Amino acid sequence: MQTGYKTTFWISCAIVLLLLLVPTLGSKYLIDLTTEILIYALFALSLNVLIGYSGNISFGHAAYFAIGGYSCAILLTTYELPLIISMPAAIILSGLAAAFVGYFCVKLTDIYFAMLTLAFGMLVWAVAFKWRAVTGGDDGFVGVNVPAFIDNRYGFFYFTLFVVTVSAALLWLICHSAFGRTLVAVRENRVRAGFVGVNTTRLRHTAFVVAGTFAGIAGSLFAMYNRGVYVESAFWTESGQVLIMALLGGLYSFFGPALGAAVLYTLQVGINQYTEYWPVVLGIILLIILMFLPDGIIGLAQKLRSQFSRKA
Amino acid sequence: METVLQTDQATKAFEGFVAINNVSIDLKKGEKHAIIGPNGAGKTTLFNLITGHLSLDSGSVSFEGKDITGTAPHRIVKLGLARSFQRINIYPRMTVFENVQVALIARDGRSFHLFTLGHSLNREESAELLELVGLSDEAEEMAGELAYGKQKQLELAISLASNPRVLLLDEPTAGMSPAETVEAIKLIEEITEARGLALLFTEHDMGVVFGISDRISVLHHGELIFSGPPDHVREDPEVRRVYLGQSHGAA
Amino acid sequence: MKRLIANSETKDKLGARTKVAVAGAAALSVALLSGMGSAGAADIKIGVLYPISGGGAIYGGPAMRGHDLAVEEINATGGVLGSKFVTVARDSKINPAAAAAAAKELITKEGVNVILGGLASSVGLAISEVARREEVIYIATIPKTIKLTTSKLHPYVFRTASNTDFEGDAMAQIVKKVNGKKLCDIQLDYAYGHDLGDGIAKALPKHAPGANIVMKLRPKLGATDFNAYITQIMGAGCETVVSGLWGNHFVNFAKQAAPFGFFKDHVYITGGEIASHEVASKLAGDYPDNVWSNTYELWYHSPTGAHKKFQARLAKKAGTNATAMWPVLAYNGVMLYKAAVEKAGSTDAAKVIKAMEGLTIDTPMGSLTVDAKSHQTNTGQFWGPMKKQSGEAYRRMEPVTFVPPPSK
Amino acid sequence: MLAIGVEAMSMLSNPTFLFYQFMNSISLGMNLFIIATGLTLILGVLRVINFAHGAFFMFGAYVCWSTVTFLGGAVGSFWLGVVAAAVVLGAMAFVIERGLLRYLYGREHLTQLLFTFAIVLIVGDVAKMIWGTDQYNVPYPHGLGGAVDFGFAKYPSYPLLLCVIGLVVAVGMWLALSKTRWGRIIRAATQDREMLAALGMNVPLVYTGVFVIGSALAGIGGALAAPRVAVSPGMDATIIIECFIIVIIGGLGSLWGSFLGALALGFVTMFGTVIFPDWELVLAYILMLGLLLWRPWGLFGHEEEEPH
Repeated sequence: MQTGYKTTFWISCAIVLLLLLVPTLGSKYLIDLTTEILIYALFALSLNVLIGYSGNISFGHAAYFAIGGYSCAILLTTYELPLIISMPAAIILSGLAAAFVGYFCVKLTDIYFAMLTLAFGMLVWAVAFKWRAVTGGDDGFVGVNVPAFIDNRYGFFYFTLFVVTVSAALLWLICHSAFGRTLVAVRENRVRAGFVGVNTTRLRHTAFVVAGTFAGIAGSLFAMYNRGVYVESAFWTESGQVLIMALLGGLYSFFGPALGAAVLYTLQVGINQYTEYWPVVLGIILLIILMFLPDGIIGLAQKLRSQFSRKA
Repeated sequence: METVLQTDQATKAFEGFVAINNVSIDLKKGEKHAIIGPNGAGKTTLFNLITGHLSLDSGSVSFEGKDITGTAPHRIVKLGLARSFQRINIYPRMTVFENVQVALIARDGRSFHLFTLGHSLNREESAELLELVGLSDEAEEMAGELAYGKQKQLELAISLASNPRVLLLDEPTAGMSPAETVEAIKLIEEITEARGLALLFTEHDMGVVFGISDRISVLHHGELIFSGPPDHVREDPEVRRVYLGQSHGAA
Repeated sequence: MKRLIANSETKDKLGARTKVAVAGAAALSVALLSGMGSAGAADIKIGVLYPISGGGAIYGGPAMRGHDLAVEEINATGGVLGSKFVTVARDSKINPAAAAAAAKELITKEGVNVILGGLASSVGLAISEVARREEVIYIATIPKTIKLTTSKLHPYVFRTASNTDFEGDAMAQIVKKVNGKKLCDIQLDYAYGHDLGDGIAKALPKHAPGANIVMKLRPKLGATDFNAYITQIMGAGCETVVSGLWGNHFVNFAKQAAPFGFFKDHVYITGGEIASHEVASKLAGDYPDNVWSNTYELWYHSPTGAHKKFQARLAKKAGTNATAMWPVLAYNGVMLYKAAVEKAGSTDAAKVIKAMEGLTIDTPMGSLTVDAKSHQTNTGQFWGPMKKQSGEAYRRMEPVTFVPPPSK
Repeated sequence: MLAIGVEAMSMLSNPTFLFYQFMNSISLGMNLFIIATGLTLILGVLRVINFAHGAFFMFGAYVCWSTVTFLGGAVGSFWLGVVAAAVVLGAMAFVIERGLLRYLYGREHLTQLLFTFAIVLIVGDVAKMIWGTDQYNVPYPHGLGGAVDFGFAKYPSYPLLLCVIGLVVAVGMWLALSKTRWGRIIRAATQDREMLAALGMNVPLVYTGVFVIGSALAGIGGALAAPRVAVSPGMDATIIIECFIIVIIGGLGSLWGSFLGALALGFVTMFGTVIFPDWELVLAYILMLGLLLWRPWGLFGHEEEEPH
């Protein structure tokens, strides 16, 4: 193993250990906040496979989050299936949906790709909105049955931590695999990658499916956490939100988006408590990042570190 | 000699403008074949047609006797035909080492291995290729930060990674200083000799063209007006008229 | 944990518009985590959720005013059981997901004793679900979906608002009054609209057996262009329209329908408090003819002396005599909780629930009794036609008729 | 609901109803076109997906209301309001483009996209700071609150006027784009941006101009919509998506493409509401997707050259 990988491994272990201790701090709110951040972190990490690693701007990523959420909620509640079936089925469904949509989207690039993903995302939103009998329409699907072992704050926290850790580890492996490395090459220069023998369309399609599947995992967790799914989860602004998270943390690093999710989510909840003008604060923060921190928080940290070491 | 690459009456038009018209050329095993012509003659288009980057309107392309018309670029590469580009075409935000490594991963068909760590794959061979093109010292640098000439060398290494039998080089010395050009040509000659590669290339530097080619073809307005040994090309009246007449003191 | 930023409660007050401060992210998150348990031990924390941004802010703003008025009055007279009421407000938007998240945060972080508010019915259902899980009392002051007190009823939810069955019943009575026969039903495509549609359909056989709904239309919540619906109603040949398009939806519908001569040919009976002064004054001269609607309160009509006093205090706070309808709803919610806590002698949820069941309080609108089983109060509304007033820019209800909830 | 669908179907054989629906479709389409044409112009030239276009639309409506109110609703005050909306939004766009957006052109699409997303958040709240959360009513302009009698049916005059304005904007834009030097430059820019610089054009000026004109059109669209809808926060919630649908259908930067796209969306929305009341919302997206699968670059769009 490379030394860099070793460091990552030990730091990750330390973070997971620290997270394991969160419930002992005695604050219900902190447990909830951490659970939410973990879910959004996974959502942002999944998007980064598409954006950071393969350079495709998806503006419809919330669709797979929502499909995972709705499927899991409906299978658990309407069909009363056990979690061990519902959740994997929901994840597979999100993956299949991504496979279907991705098939069309990866034929296009850049702005056209972004717009097509947006269109498909909004189609999912419109279906969820109108299919009232199944999804609850505009009122949302409220009252999800969850098994007893996660039907309490602590159980759900550990369950989420487990699922997110395993998922993040898998995503890390995928991003650092032969596939992940090739994906970066495709991001950097799609044409050149084609001329070294990479089927770039199929590669991007695979990335699309991976991203959609893991978004589905995050979505099903979110549905169970909230005991409900709402159409807003599929709306384009939700896709925009997770994009901002990824960008805030830093697209070109694996853990950047997770950090971005934590920071943005905390900020949003925080600002919301202090001012009704939270959108403008969020907007200004976003502007600052865009104008001055193109590589996000991680990028800034790296820059500072390299400057520091140069001086030293 | 055995023909490895051949176009047969290749034609391509863009919105009415005929860029390549009925061009039939071939490349023999081990041959160094230069394609020259004024700007806009269709050289790059021809390369794009051969490598599957653009689709033909009519005509065909065959490689080692196999019809590869309409085959996707990534498949053509796997058959043993690699190319470089006129404008720098590397992966700027990857290290020099990774640039080559990715090409080797693709060659070995491992691009879709989702759960194999990429880091440890093809390390030795990557190092060898970098050694070959003289970039060993820069292996861990970001490719985008290399000097121009070195980026060209890197591109050559990437092209070679797929173990091609035929190499298409589009303006390999474009933008280089005379000194760099000499270096680059020496490198290309050494490698093609050592690996027994057939070389099809375009080049604006007539010194290079006449220095290394076994054969020269001249494109003009998308049409092939001459194909033959270097010493004949200067005597061809058509070529003199459209091309060499405007050129200055070749060779 | 140390607190780095001043007591969050003082800043949370909506009335005082917090300046937009781009606080450092770190400071904010520390403050966020340290806000826990920052209220005085003796205070009773009231979590409030109204929309204060986006399309719902038109209603959320006035509602907050009524809420603040109630809390001020209670605290001015020494609070409850020796404790002061402290308000912790959040933005519910017209977004059930956001409201649910905010409700959860109010409970787990702020540790509120009760949650009041909600506007859209979908939001009410979402808050109610959180209240059920977290075992905190929720008093729905505005959402009217019947499900809140029927199929989705649980021990922790109460409602001081009217509901879609009451509203539907009152509308059926008006259908009878105007002798409506051929009805078109246009409702918004979410909980409130669907339930009001059902409420009307249920009540018609009772009050107006000769009336028939020939067409049902369901535009989406937030729709702005109603032309396709207007022409369909015209094409269907209804002479009476029953509806629950509220707020902007009604404004847009009315403005687009009027040039067709729509309101000359149709009697328009609608729930959604279109008779409230805020809608009447905003539409002013563009308010159409032949509209029958409802409101909880009218500043120009005082059924009780208590209302006169309440309205005067509200007018002072709002800076205008012509006050909005929403404040009284929020006000009554606070007052109900206060009475229940006093009766229970504790803020313990189980005890307060017990106290609230069957409790009767006096409000500016008369006495209000909580049904012990359904947790619904017997909230009635004013119903009547909206008439032009000489010398006034806006319409008023004339005559004003109080319609009590239907007897069982 | 099935029986009700049948009811609607039988209405479609009623010529008056059909006429209404036809006019509804066109007037909705034209109102959307006026807004979307600004978006497509920006997208075509700057290659920036301007999410803030919807917020600009809302801002335009507010400016119109303020103007009308300031002038006490005098005759002609509405039209001054439309002009004011164009001017204010143009000025805002100028500041945003010169002050901020300009520095992001060299960066990835994602950056620009998120930039406009940030502008959405800021502009929305600035509107709230200025106008609060009240809803406002802009009366129909004088003489346009009634209906035009076609003999067999009456149709409201204001939406009819919107149809005419839409057509005027379309033809005016077309003339400006094809007959003037500036127009030709902009048109060239939608097809090949590198050519602009090669021709020695002042590219930054072209970009600023296009952003200002496009945003002014959003403001005009908002002002023109104001008499038909309540001017209030949230009125911009869905307009941006409708504009995207139109632009995608028509092809980036194509004037007539967005004209046709707007009409198509108008018809699908109006007739979809009647024929498939349960799925009307889905139809618009299906229309767009169907078209994208058939022609990924829209009706009048141009295939992008490989980016190398």
